Amino acid sequence: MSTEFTLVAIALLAMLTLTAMIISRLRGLYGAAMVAALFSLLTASLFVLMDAVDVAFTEAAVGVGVSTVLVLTVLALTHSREAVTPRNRRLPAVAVVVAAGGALVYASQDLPAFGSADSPIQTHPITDVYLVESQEDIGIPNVVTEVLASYRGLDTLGELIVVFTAGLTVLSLLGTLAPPEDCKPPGRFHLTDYRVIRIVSGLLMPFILLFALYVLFHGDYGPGGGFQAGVIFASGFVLYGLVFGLDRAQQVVPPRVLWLLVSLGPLVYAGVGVTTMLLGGTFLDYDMLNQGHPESGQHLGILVVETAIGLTVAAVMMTIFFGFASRGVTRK
Amino acid sequence: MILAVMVALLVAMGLVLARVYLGPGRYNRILAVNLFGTKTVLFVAVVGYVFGRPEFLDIAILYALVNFVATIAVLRLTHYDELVEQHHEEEV
Amino acid sequence: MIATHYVYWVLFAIMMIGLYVVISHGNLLKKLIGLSIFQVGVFLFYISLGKVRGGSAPIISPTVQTYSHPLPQVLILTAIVVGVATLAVGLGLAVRIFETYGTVEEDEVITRSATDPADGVPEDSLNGGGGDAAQGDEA
Amino acid sequence: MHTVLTVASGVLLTLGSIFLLTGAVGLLRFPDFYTRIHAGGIAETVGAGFILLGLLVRPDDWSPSVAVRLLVILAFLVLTSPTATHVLAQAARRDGVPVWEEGDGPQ
Repeated sequence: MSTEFTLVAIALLAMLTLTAMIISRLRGLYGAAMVAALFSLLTASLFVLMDAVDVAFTEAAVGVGVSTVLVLTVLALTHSREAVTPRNRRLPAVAVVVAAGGALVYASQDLPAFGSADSPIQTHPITDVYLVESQEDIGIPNVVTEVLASYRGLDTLGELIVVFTAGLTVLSLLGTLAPPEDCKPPGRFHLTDYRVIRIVSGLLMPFILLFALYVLFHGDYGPGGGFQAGVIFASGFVLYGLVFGLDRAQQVVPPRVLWLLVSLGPLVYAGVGVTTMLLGGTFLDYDMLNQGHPESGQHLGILVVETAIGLTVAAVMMTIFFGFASRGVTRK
Repeated sequence: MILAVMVALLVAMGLVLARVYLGPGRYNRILAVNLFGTKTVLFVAVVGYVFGRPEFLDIAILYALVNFVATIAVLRLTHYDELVEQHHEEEV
Repeated sequence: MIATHYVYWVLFAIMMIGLYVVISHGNLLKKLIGLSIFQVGVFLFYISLGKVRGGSAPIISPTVQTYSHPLPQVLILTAIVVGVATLAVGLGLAVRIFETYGTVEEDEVITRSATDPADGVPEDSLNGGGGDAAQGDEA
Repeated sequence: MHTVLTVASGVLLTLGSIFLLTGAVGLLRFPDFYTRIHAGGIAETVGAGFILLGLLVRPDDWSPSVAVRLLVILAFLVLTSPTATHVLAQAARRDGVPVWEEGDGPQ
C-alpha cells in the first residue's frame, strides 16, 4: 500500500472516530443530527478512498441528504434534548461493548491483511467472472452496475421490495398525507428575507433533476445508477418543499402520482423478469430480450431495471419526507 | 503538489472538526458542518488526481449539492412552524 | 499485525461506539443515530475487505490493471438505501410513541405505560416539541 | 507551454491551500459566530475556487470531460456556498445569536 494512501486513511479514520465520539457525547439532538451529517461526509470520503465510488455516491446522497432531513423533521415533531444517561446504565453498556469489541478484535486475527491481493475474496473464481468475463457477456464498464442489475438482479429485486415495504410501513404508521391545502405555510413564510435562497434554489432545481437523470443513465459508464438517482431526485424535491412550502411541493407531485410510482417500480422490475421467462429464459435473464444480440438485451434489461429502481426509491423517499413533514398538520 | 493540497485539506478538516466539537450552540455547528462539506468536495476532487482516476468528479458535484440541501434543511426544520401552518393558531 | 489490521480495528471501535449509544442512551432518537453509526462501521468493514493494494475503482478502463472487488460494493450500495428506509420506519415509530406517551425517553415511556396504560398524555405536552427547538443546545 | 501551465497550477493550488487553512484557523480562533462565518465563509469560497482552477489548468491528466466537471463543481460552489452562509448569518441574526464586543470573553 502506498504511504500516501495509508496516511490519508489514518487521518480520515481518526477524524471518523472523533466524530462518532462527539455524536455520542452531544445531548442536543439537533447538534447530534448535524454532526451525523458530517460523519456521513467523512464516511463517503473513506468510501472514495477505498475505491467504492458507487457506494460513496449513495452514502453522500442518503446520509447527508435524506437521513439528515428525516431526523431533523422528526426532531421538530418531538423533543430535541436528550435526558442525561444515568450512571448505572453506562457500566453494563461499557461491559457489553468491551466484550463485543474484544471478541471482534480476537476474531480479526483470522482476517486477511488489509488490501492483500491473495485474500480469499480476491482469489475466488467469481472475481474473474465479474471483472473479466462480464466485459464479454455484458460489456458495460461499470462492474458494480452489472453485478447489481444483472448478475445479482434477483437480490436487488428483494432489496427494492424492502424499500417499498418500508415506505408502506411509514405511511401506515403516520396515516395518509395531509392534502396540499392544509400544508400551506403561514403568511410570514414569504418574507423577503428568503429571496436569495428562493432564487438560488429555483435556479438549482432543474440542474438537480438533470443531474439525477445523468446519474441514472450514465450509471453504465461511471459511478451512478438507479438507487443514487432516486435519492438525488428525492432530495431535489425535498429542497423544493423546504424552500417553497410543502403545499407547492405536493402540487408538483401529488400523493396519488407518488403512490403510483412507488408501486410501479417493483411491478416493472418483476415484469421484466416475467417477460424474460415468457421469452424462454429464466427469471431476469436479459439475454432473452434481444435474442440475436444478447449483449444489447443485457443493456436494455439493465436500463429498464435501473429506471424502475430509481422511480421507486425516489417515490418512497418523497413519500416518507412528505409523511413526516405533514404529520405536524394532521396532528393539530 | 497535489499531495500538499491534500494535507492542507486534511489539516483544515481537523480544525473545523474542533469547532464542531466546541460549538457552542446550533449555529456554530451548522456553519462548521457546511464548511466541512466544502472541504470534502475538494478532498474528493483531489483524491481522484492523487490516485489517478480524475474522472470520478461526479461524486464531488453530488457532495456540493447535498451539502447545500443539508444546510437549508437544518435552517428550515429548526424553524418548523414556519414551514407548516399551525391550525390551532388560526382558530384562536 | 498493526500495520495490516489497523483499518479493521478502527472500524470495530466505531461499531462499538454505535453499540454503546444504542445500549446506554435512553432517548429513542439518539438510539437510532447510534444505530446508524454502528451501521456505517459495518459498511466500511465490508468495503475494506474488498480493497486491493494499488487497486482502483471497479469501472473498467484500459489504463487500469488492478481493480478492487465489486461484490462488497454492490451489497453495501443496496444496504445503504435499505438502511435509510428502515431508519424512516424507526423514526415513524418514535413519532407515534411520542404522540402516545409525550416523550421519547425509554424509561419514561415504560413508567408511563405502567401507570396508565389505557390513555395517552394530555394535549399540551404534545405541543412542547416545537417550543424547545428555540432553546440553545450546547453539549 | 506545459511548464507554464504546471507552474500556474502550482501557484493556484498553493494560494487555495493557504486560503483554506487561514479560513479554518479563523473559524477556530475568532470569538463569535459572525466573525467566524466571515472568516470561514469567504476564505472557503475563494480557496475552493483557487484549488479547482488549479486542478483545471493542470496539464498532466487533462481531458475535456474532467474539465467540464471541474467547472460544474466550481459553478455549484460559487452559487451555493455564499447563499448558504448568507442565509445562515441572517437566520442567526434573527434568532438573536449574540454579537461579540471588545472586552467580552470568547464564547
